[in-house]
Amino acid sequence: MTPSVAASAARPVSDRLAKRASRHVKERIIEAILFAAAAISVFVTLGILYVLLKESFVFFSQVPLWDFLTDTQWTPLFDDAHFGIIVLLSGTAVSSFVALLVAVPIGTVIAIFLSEFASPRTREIAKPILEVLSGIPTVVFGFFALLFVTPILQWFIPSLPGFSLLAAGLVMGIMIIPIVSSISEDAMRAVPMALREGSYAMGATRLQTALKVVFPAAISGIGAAYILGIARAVGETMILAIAAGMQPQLVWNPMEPAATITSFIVQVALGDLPHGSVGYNTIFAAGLTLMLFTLVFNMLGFWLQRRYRERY
Amino acid sequence: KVDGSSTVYPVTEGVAEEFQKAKKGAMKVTVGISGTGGGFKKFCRGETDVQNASRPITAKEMEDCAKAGVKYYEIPVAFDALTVVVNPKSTIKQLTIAELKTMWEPAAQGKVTKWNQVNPSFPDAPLKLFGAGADSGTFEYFSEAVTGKAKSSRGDYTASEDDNVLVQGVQRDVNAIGYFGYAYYAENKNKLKAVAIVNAAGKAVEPSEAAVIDGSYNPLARPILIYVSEAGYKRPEVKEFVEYYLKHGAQMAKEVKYVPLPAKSYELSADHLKKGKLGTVFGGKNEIGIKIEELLAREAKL
Amino acid sequence: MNTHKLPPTPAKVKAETKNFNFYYGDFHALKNINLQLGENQVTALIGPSGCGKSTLLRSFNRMHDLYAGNRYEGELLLYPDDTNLVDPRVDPIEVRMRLSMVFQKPNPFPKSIYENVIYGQRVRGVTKRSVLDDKVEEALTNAALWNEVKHRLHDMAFALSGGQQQRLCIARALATDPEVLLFDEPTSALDPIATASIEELIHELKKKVTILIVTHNMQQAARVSDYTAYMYLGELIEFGVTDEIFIKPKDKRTEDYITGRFG
Amino acid sequence: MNTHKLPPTPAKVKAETKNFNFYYGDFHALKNINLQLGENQVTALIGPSGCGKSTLLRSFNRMHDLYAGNRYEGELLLYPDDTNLVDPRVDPIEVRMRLSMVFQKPNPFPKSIYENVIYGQRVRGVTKRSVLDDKVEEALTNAALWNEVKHRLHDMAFALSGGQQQRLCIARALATDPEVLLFDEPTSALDPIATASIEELIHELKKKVTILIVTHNMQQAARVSDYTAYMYLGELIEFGVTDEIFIKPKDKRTEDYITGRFG
Amino acid sequence: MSLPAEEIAAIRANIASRKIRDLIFTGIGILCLGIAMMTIAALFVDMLVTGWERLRPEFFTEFPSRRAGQAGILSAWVGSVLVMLVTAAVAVPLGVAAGIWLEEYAPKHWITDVIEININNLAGVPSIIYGLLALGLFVYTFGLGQSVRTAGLTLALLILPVVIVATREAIRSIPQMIREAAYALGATKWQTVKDHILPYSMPGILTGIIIGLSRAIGETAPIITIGALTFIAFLPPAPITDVAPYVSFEWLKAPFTVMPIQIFNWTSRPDPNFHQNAAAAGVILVAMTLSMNALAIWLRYRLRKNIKW
Ligand SMILES: Nc1ncnc2c1ncn2[C@@H]1O[C@H](COP(=O)(O)OP(=O)(O)OP(=O)(O)O)[C@@H](O)[C@H]1O
Ligand SMILES: Nc1ncnc2c1ncn2[C@@H]1O[C@H](COP(=O)(O)OP(=O)(O)OP(=O)(O)O)[C@@H](O)[C@H]1O
Ligand SMILES: [Mg+2]
Ligand SMILES: [Mg+2]
Repeated sequence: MTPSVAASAARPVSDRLAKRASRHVKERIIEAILFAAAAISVFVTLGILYVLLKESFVFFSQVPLWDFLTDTQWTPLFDDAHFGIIVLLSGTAVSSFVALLVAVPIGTVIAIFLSEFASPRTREIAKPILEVLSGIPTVVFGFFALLFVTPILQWFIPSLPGFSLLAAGLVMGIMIIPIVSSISEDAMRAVPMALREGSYAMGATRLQTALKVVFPAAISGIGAAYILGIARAVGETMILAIAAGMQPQLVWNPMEPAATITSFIVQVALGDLPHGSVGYNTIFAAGLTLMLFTLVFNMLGFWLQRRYRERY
Repeated sequence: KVDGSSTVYPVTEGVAEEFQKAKKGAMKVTVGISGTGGGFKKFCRGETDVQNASRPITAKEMEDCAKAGVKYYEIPVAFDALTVVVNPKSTIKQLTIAELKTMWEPAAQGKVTKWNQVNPSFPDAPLKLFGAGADSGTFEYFSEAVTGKAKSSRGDYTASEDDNVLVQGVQRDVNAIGYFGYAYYAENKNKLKAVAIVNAAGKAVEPSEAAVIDGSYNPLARPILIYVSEAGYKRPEVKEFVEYYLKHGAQMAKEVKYVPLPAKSYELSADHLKKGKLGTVFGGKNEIGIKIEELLAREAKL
Repeated sequence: MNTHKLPPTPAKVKAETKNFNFYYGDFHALKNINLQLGENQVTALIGPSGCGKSTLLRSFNRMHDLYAGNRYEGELLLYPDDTNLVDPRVDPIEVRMRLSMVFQKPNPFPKSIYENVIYGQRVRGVTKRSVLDDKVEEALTNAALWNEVKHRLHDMAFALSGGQQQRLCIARALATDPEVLLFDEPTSALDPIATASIEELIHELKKKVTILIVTHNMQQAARVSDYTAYMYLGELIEFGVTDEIFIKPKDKRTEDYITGRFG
Repeated sequence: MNTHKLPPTPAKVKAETKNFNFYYGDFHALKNINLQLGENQVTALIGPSGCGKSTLLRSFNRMHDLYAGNRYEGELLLYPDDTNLVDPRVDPIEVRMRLSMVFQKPNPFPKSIYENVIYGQRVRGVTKRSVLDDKVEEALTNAALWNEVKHRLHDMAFALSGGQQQRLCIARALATDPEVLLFDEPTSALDPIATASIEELIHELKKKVTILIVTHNMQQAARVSDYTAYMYLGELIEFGVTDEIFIKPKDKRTEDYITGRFG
Repeated sequence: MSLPAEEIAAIRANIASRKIRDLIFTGIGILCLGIAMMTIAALFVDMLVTGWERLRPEFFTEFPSRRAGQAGILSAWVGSVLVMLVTAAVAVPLGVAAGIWLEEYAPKHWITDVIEININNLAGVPSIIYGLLALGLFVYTFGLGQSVRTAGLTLALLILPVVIVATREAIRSIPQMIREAAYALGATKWQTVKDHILPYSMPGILTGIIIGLSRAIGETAPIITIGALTFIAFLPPAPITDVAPYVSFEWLKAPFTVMPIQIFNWTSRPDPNFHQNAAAAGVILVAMTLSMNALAIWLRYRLRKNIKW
């Protein structure tokens, strides 16, 4: 069992591997560079937080946090200033809700249709065209909402005011469709064929296979798509600034005009307000609130994905 | 480098365009729209040479400029008439400042929701308000002029940074009333109706160039200005630009539907520049209902 | 070409291919197959990799319809009603409701055990709880899985071991009361113990249904089947009673394969 | 436990595992394996699915290092220099340069045939064209593929048939001058003709290198190997000269497996 | 187990009733797709009709002007192109490198989790907040000025998450066996990445880049915040000069404007003729986005042809 070491015809190992040390260093350096690239995203977040916190700090030294959270009026720029963020949050919530009400069902149906029903050709053509939707400047969408969608809606609902969360939300929803549909479709197509074959072999129709097998199997990816859609809706700015009316009031009815966090920020950031005033600093406090909300959403999404990681 | 208010932008743009053409592109002018506030921030850091302002510099901004050692010339370039408009189908013809106050004061919020609450002779119809965004100089000026206190306004109206959006709003709703710069009314005369405003002298005056010049459109007319930094003015190209501005500003203002100042005013400003008279005549506050003559008088005193 | 009649043994014919050909696009994967399946018998399909075993099996429940470019030719008849399974006028869903399939790798749905078994019924629109409950118990009992899972019917199917998952897939297939069961190498992903239990199960099942099974494993074919068909390069080379095929194959190629000269 | 010495036949020992254990996280996949590979011999690893054949084979070139949570224990020695291949201080890249692997499914890179073969050299930093050209010809010739592809070396590798792709992968492995070649079911995705050509190739190759091959196919093991090891549930049950193992296995489990009583 | 005729009839009826739902769903699917497509079409046609008169060659070669009829988008489209160049040059290497690290290198521990959550989070941060960040960081802290490079950097940060996510997805779709094959030949991690992972994931990465850029090219708010100009009647210095070394990066520091700002500005002008200009510029912007998408499809198709697993 002892090997005859002496009779070694083998080549010396060491010189085949002469470059080993330098190779090792090179690998390390590259890894460090790649890591740095990934870490940059963290610095961006830190940078954003720093900017927001710094100014919010000034803001909260003048406005009690309690008022910020509980006041039901938002008039920071008025003489009689109130700082109830809940007002803007309600606008953001309602408009995002309307947007999701449009984007989630339509986006999901499109995803199912493209993944399970349409021919590969249709899919290859339809997907990129849809993606154009998310590339159209939001200013254009804003005017589309105001000048095109609102009149149509008013035709159905005569009492609808000229500016409303409904019109803005609808258009926002349409803009978000490709985010939902594209990512969900990818997720559904990643479901192994074996599962589909299993379902068809049981005599299921396409729709049954799609809804009962493919959709649940892809739920984690689809959930991620929804989360991204929500994040985009919550963060959308120009459409709301143009079509939603910028009227800071506590609303739960989408048929009314209202202001949202983002539309408020853009309004103030571009306005005539002197920098350094409390009014100006409100945008940082509002921005911070928004950041925290998106953060919560994303953590939730992350956790959900972990939990229901595709296990097929 | 010019930056600042989008209200002043059209005038400055016109001047910049002609100036550049006159110089055959040898000099480069850029104009931005950061808003009066954003513009002043840059201006007081010495980043821009000329600042477009739809309101006079504030005390805070004066302080910032002083800290950074930025001194400036103040040059009024035109007057803007804030125009109150209603839907063409509306029966409203004229309004008093008191009526406007009833509509717009903070106490009206949620309470004054019908036209006949403003004046019993007005129709029993819902009142739909449209106005400038609370961050704008227009809003500040209007609220002060109407309620006597800057930024004192009700909050339940449709606001927009973009006056075209307001035009759309008023145009679509019979019961709407709104206010914005004269230019937007002038371009949309077929879609909107201007309301005559009863001035201090008790006369109802419709907004027009003549009315602004003779001071009868009052108190909703306001000056728009540019600020030129002293350091910038020392550079020949800025100097030439400002001189060009003074020479052609009136014509440009007219083209974009603002009310140009009398020639005397521009001469006066040129004089200030020559003599190096820095500073502002407004003392860090917005002032309401200032008339052209008054402004000139003050300018002369500086 | 060569027709392979069912050897004159007890069985009635349950299904039959007549000059059956299949094409993957341009590729002629099955060449003129003539084969009969005896009712309540187990027929094994053997042959080297790539010879077309899976292709033939999957033709029986029209799996190839799911992919573009595939073409059937000839007849694939199901008795007693003489339905030609591959006739384009016959709805593939109808075919799949009558013939069930179990795949090589267990492929349970990402649902509970209960929902997996009941899937075929759900798909048919059955909603009555009591019917479904009975069906689940019956199918799982027939698949020899009931005792192991009866207390955790609502756990996810993934929690089961590989062998249990495969039995679950069999239960799922049984729960639709198929006339024919198709198995494509059902044990190749399983360990020996799980394999033994599935083979035993097949023995039980043939009392109720007709079975066609593809296997790579000659020993398995010998153990479980009544009839064996040997395929090679898309052709059916030899077909007969299992014992005869394994003891004295008529074709040289069959013999080579069975004795392990290649494959 | 039971040590399996190399039976007293001609061979020198090229590699050896000593009390080798392997863990996938908590799962103890290989239990105390003691096995010797004779130089220029073919050793076959057989056993039912999931017994750990692939796991052992992949340990030889530290493939498990690619995934977190895996753990080696014991020694895996390569002679003549007594390197312990699984020693954490030994660079896995060094190990992989000395032992090459061919996978179950042909996995050429989506590059040209030429680039596929030469990849091992490129990785080592060889750039001289003439050296590379020579290497390509040599490796393809040894893999019995040169004549078929010499005129289209710059075509994409996918243009080749399955069997050709697998031979390309073998050529790719050979082009690095490995001391040991590891095959994990190299023919299970191939048709009989391609399989036969690869088996023949293995016969040729063993003149130059030591070979360890995992196979599911007992006939193949019998045909190509000099020694055979039978594994079951992570343990090495029996090891010996192939002919002896197949004719009179000492262990009951080996016998059951070989005679097809299960598996 | 014979099947009486009526039983078969029952099966058929059952199938028919289920197939109707298939049909209905197909209808709904086409309808939904239609809604989305119609929106694009309506938008585009509406702008085209409004802006048609202004879509003349001069429109591309004129600088902005106070006279709507003479105004053009020369400085805007050149600015957009230059800003996109910077954005791509920054976001692509950074995003791809980050994606590679996350997929191929990242150890499974909390730092990785933090980075992952963080990237998802950045994807949802409103663009205007990036503008605020850029103003504080690039303009004031780094003193980069209100220049092409500042805008490029800002938009690069904005689309970084998109590029990262696309890269990760593309890398994930490469079968493990390709990696194993490379490692088995003695490749190091970086060699595997450089020779295999990167080239094979290129189609997917490209898609992500294009989607990111089409988003960036339409962004308004952050660019205004950092101070893009609206009137600028000259072009940045040309990148190629006639004196050695023949390339110049002065353009990076130049002031600029971009298409969405021009549109934004025009839409807010009182003179309705400017609205025509805005529509015309909108058509061009959408056309730019469309052609980028077309390019992506084509490239994806070209590259995928050579990659099969
Ligand atoms: N989707 C397909 N498109 C084209 N050819 C295919 C396709 N599927 C299989 N083939 C080819 O058809 C032939 C028969 O394949 P099939 O899968 O039926 O073989 P098999 O006998 O089941 O083999 P195995 O034992 O490996 O499962 C093979 O040559 C295969 O390459
Ligand atoms: N990545 C992994 N993590 C955890 N367990 C694993 C992993 N890979 C394999 N195993 C388990 O290790 C055992 C041995 O697997 P291995 O792949 O070595 O078997 P094998 O003998 O090659 O089987 P086959 O013939 O099916 O290829 C099996 O029980 C398997 O489930
Ligand atoms: Mg098969
Ligand atoms: Mg294996």
